[in-house]
Amino acid sequence: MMYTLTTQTAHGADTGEVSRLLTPDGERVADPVLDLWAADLDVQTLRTLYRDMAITRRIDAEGVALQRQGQLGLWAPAQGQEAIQAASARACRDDDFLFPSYRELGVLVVRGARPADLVLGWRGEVHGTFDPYALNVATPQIIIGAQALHATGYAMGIQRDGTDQVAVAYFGDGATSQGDVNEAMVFASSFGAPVVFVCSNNQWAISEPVTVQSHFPIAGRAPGFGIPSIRVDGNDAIACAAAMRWALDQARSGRGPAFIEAVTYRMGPHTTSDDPTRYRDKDEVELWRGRDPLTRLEAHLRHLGAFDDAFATEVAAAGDAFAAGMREAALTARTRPAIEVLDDVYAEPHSGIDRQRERFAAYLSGFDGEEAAR
Amino acid sequence: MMYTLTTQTAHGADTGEVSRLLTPDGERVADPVLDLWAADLDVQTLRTLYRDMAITRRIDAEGVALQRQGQLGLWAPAQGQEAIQAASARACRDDDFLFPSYRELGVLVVRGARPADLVLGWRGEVHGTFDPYALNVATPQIIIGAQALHATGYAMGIQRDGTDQVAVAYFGDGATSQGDVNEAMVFASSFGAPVVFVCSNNQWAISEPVTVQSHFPIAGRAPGFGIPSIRVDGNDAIACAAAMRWALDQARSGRGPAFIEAVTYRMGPHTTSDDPTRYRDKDEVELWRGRDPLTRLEAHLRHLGAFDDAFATEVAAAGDAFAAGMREAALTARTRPAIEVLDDVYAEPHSGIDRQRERFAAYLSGFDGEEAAR
Amino acid sequence: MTALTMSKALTAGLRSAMTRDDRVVVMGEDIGKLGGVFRITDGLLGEFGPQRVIDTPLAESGIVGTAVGLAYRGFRPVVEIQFDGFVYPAFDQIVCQVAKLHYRTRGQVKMPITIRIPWAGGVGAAEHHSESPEAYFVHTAGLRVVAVSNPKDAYTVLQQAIACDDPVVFFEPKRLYHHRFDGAEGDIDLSADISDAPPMGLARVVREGTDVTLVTYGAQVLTALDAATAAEDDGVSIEVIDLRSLSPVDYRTVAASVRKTGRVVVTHEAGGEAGVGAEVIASITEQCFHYLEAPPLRVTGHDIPYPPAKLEKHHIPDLDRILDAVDRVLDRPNSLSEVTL
Amino acid sequence: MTALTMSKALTAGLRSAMTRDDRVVVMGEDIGKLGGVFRITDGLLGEFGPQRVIDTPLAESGIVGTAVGLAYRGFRPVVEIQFDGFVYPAFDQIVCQVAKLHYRTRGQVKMPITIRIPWAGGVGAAEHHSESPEAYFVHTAGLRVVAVSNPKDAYTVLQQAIACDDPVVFFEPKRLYHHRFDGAEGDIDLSADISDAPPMGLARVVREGTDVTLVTYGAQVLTALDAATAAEDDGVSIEVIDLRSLSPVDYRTVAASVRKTGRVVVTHEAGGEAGVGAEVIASITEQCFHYLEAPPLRVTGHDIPYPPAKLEKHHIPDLDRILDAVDRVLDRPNSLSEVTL
Ligand SMILES: Cc1ncc(C[n+]2csc(CCOP(=O)(O)OP(=O)(O)O)c2C)c(N)n1
Ligand SMILES: Cc1ncc(C[n+]2csc(CCOP(=O)(O)OP(=O)(O)O)c2C)c(N)n1
Ligand SMILES: [Mg+2]
Ligand SMILES: [Mg+2]
Repeated sequence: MMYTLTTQTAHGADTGEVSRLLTPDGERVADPVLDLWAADLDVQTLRTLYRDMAITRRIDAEGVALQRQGQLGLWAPAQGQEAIQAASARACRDDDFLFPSYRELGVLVVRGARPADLVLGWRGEVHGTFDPYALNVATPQIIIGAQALHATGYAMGIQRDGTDQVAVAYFGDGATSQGDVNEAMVFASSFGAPVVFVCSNNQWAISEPVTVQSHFPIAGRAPGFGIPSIRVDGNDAIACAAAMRWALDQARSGRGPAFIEAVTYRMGPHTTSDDPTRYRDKDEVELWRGRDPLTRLEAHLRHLGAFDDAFATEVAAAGDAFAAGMREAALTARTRPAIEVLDDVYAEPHSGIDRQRERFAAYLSGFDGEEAAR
Repeated sequence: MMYTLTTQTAHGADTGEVSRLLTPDGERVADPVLDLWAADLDVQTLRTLYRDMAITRRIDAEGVALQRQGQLGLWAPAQGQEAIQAASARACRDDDFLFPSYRELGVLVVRGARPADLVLGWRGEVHGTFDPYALNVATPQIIIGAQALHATGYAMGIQRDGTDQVAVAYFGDGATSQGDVNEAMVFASSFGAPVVFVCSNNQWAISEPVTVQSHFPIAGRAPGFGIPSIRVDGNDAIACAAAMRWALDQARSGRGPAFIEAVTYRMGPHTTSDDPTRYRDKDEVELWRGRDPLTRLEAHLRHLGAFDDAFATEVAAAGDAFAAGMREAALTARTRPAIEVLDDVYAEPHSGIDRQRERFAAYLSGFDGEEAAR
Repeated sequence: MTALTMSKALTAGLRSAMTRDDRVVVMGEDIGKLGGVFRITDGLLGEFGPQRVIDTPLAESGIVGTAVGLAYRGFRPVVEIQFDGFVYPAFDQIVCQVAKLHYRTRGQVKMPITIRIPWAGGVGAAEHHSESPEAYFVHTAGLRVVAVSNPKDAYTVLQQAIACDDPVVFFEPKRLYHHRFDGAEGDIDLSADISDAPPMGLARVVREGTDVTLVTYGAQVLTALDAATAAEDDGVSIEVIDLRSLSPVDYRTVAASVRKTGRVVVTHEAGGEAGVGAEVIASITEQCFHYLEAPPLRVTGHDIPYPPAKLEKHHIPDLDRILDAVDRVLDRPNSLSEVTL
Repeated sequence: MTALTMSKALTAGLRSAMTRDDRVVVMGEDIGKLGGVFRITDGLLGEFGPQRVIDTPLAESGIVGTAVGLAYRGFRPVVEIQFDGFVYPAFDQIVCQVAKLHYRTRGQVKMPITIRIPWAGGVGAAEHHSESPEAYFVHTAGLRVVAVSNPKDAYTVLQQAIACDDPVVFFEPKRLYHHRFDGAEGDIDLSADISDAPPMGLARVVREGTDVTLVTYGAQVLTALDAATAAEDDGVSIEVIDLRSLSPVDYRTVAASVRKTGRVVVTHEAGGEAGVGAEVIASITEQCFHYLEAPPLRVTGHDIPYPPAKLEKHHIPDLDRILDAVDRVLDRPNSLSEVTL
């Protein structure tokens, strides 16, 4: 049997074929598959989504500002990707367990992360901030693609516990080249594990356009592993929500994993250390600015008569409050005492660490209090 | 855009949909794609193929026998897989570079390996036997899947040299679960590298049926990476030859990588250390015995009037001669002197190895000649 | 008391751990119907079913990575790596995730994963089937590393490793799987409570002696004992220590012995360069410097890729090479007497 | 002579190597248009084109694995691993293939691959961006491992590594990329023939001294020099050795110094357990035992996962921690004077 290539080359600013429910102007259009899953998304849900996205954007700007002011070591901007982040997370049940990458700010916001959770890590005070079991969100992953396996393993655990939860793995377009992401699809498919893979294809992996990873749509890869997938307009919050509801239903009902490629764009630099002018055109960025997920959803809500100044003000205030909390958390952060570098290496007593602690404590005690707490 | 699953579950003894040119009885049947590539396979070519396969089978039996007699440490039988091994290798040009796994005995035979090359490694005298640059075959790979990347990198080198050679990666069904094989497809597709992936799906990875790796045909995975593929009856030598010619043409003409899944069966144990009765039914093995690649090609040649006793005798004699060479090589093998364990660690002088060599030589000199050469 | 080989003792240890705690799952390649290529999981699929005995796809990073996810969910995965040489594809997941998650989450996420590795050479195996990668894991903070040398320890320490809330890399010397141990080391009380056993981190003085401390672990323990027996005939009294825990090393036990003997030889099969022997000698030299009467020596595998099977006997330190080093620490005539170092 | 930072010296070294030998290709993530996240390959894409400066997909095993294939084909790939913490997915290809292929093929296949790794901490980076994995590679036979500490060495040794027919893991201390080196170490003769330079394997006595030998490498060389300067005020003369080659170690140079001083401190940023320091101390103790007047000591990073940026200064050994150890080898009052070891 011959398998040929039916899909087309994806390149540059072209999104290729995507499923969509909102035009860039916020007009509702039909999609045979997604409509089924968008049918019962009511206005209140859409307003909540907008709110999540707007707060995410506000927080993101605050993160960049705090970094520029030297309060944070680094920040990975989410601007442009709010729709898929917020919509996918909102579509989940509270007891679904999410495995984000470093960029899924919107996921953390939806899941109730506190302001300090968003700054103390990037500030370099701690590695992980929130308690994963409090938010049902794993500590965000920096090793590209590793979390796809964690989500799959978690989903295998769900199968063993016999519950109807779902695990969700978030990663980028670049991550799809990693062995781990592919192995995750193998394991998920082999075991029929209830995991949803959400790939935010923001067109770039640092300086590399997505075409370095693949000349073909990423969503086209999953079916080969036995995983149905959908390629959705990642800047269309309603389409993202619908796609995620489809995927969660697939996983939750015991039909195995599902895959979403959300076609979106990283409006900012890769991180605050990056200078995207070295590798991409302004025009491309401007073109995508016209596809902004927030203005699109706002326009749609206005069509529905569900967006007014009062709402805008309330949302802005909520974003400002959260941002103020972040600033406060950064400014009041206290670095932990030196000896605590040795904490939590092991869960149980360990003679090696004990010996090092004893010696390091003796060493530190040679300095006066101030020095020791440097 | 929605991607759904069009292909079916592969399971057990069912080969699923495969492209085929010979029925199990050796009758020539039509296939729209493969016929194009089989058109100019003349009788002489088919006889050569039969010869390669028969010699491979004879050698394989000798390997098993030598192992049972304690002459070899291990042997990985190829029985049942001769068609894809011999046909794919014969379809290559001499200057194509092949990266086999441990099981591709037939590939080595076609490439002109000498009897000693097939025994000294399994005997534990050396790791690699033949000179890769003499046969244009890499040293066979034991780390599952690793060679898929080597072939891809070699193909990237071909691109840089501007020649029209092709690199070929051989691996099994189990290997398709490894990150490396998937990364190889990513790299090959990204760079359009002239590499052909030949997956011998022999239904088993030691004790695990292929369904542990995938519930779907393996060939269906490649197109998602942008690599056209074909699922061929791996016990049909003519179909294998045709499929390989299609794949080589694709790669050689600059259209990038191609993928072949050859559906075949491992008739023997995984290796001589394995006991397949622990995990699979005799019935399954018997069913596949009816699909034997040699009897099939023999029947076809007989239909063509191209198989007679003289040919059979000549082929058997060639196989026996090669097998005798193997036995001779095993029986006359001389283990290298102890000090040579330190040879070839580095290509250039190395003070660490030099020091160890000096000390070990001094140590060995404390024994009389016999002892030192133990 | 039941007389068991190490192979059977490991099976028994797994069975006990799985019976005691239903969050224990075992996973790996060919561990189901086949019972693993070494049959260590033999019978477990039948007893505990496919939900707890998981034949996985052929991908080590996938195995360890999904084990991390299972641990996130509160399971205690016991991972079998089929052979020592196949652990490397999982190295990233082990070093960056398994070892670090407890630290990264400030103790909020536990990683009680046991990674079982059939280990090292001496069995005439093919390439990549005789590796001694333990130093990589010893150098990795956040992991505990143990190596067993007899059925009794295998049974007990495996259960301790599984019960431990930290990740443990558990090395099983292949060449002892079917070795016959007479006496206490091969005699196991399957009804005994493992909480009565000495803690996992302790070394064991296998044989007392007064002249030289010989430190080792794994299958080399038997070679060390043979060396001690041979040396006795020669009037030299060797104290043999089985480290058992390679990280952390029980320096209390080792140092006590060195303070007594003043002379140390460390032997292992892995190459010496930045190996476990280097660690032991560096630490012991620091802790016992003024007791040392000779430089502590290593007798290790050469710093080479593992050689072909027919040459492995020249790689794995044998009795003669150990005794040669013993002669050196005792300043008796030896192979290097004439060599300038 | 041109004054260059280490970052620019590395670029110049790559450029020279690529100009001299057209089989040299550089490959990695973001090394093309961007010039790498540290800009080490800046400009090379424009000069040498995409056939020789290859932006790869995001997969480290893929990068090293395809480099193996390129080497099979007779190329000399120079691989950039974006950060130290991302080398682990490539570990299998490095350990089982890159390191072993020459041995496995009895010298028929050469692996002249250089693996460049921006390395170690002290730059306030995020998780996984400050690792010191050198001991893993030092313990791996078949690899050579070097670490540079100044622009001049960076320029020369990088070219030597690329020209070497063996695989070389090449460590570049991130925190020195933009450090200003005055004097000879920052002044490079771009027209000089590198065949006149001392061979790649040699250590360097960076500062002579008579009381204590301080062995180190990478960015710690500067800290060691600061310690030596501070100690001088205190009347202690420290000899500082930059190993440069971590495998093999140039024991001739180190031993000569230790025979002179009788006291050794080794410092590095990686954790101590089975690290390079352990190796150096074990070997030196063997080779110079009777010259030693005090136990050789290690001053290393703690055996912990790399801590959050704000705490890293408590992890990387600083001048004070080094001097404390110097006091200990000199048996002067020190932090551990009251602690029972
Ligand atoms: C294993 C590994 N290799 C390299 C990196 C360095 N790195 C960090 S982010 C990144 C690009 C990721 O691209 P993508 O997956 O598309 O996610 P995005 O940043 O666009 O959200 C790279 C190469 C890493 N973090 N981990
Ligand atoms: C990385 C790695 N993991 C595990 C193994 C052990 N092993 C050797 S062969 C094999 C099964 C391979 O199955 P497949 O790829 O289908 O090839 P086949 O043996 O059937 O030809 C396994 C698990 C290995 N050699 N390398
Ligand atoms: Mg991206
Ligand atoms: Mg197979």
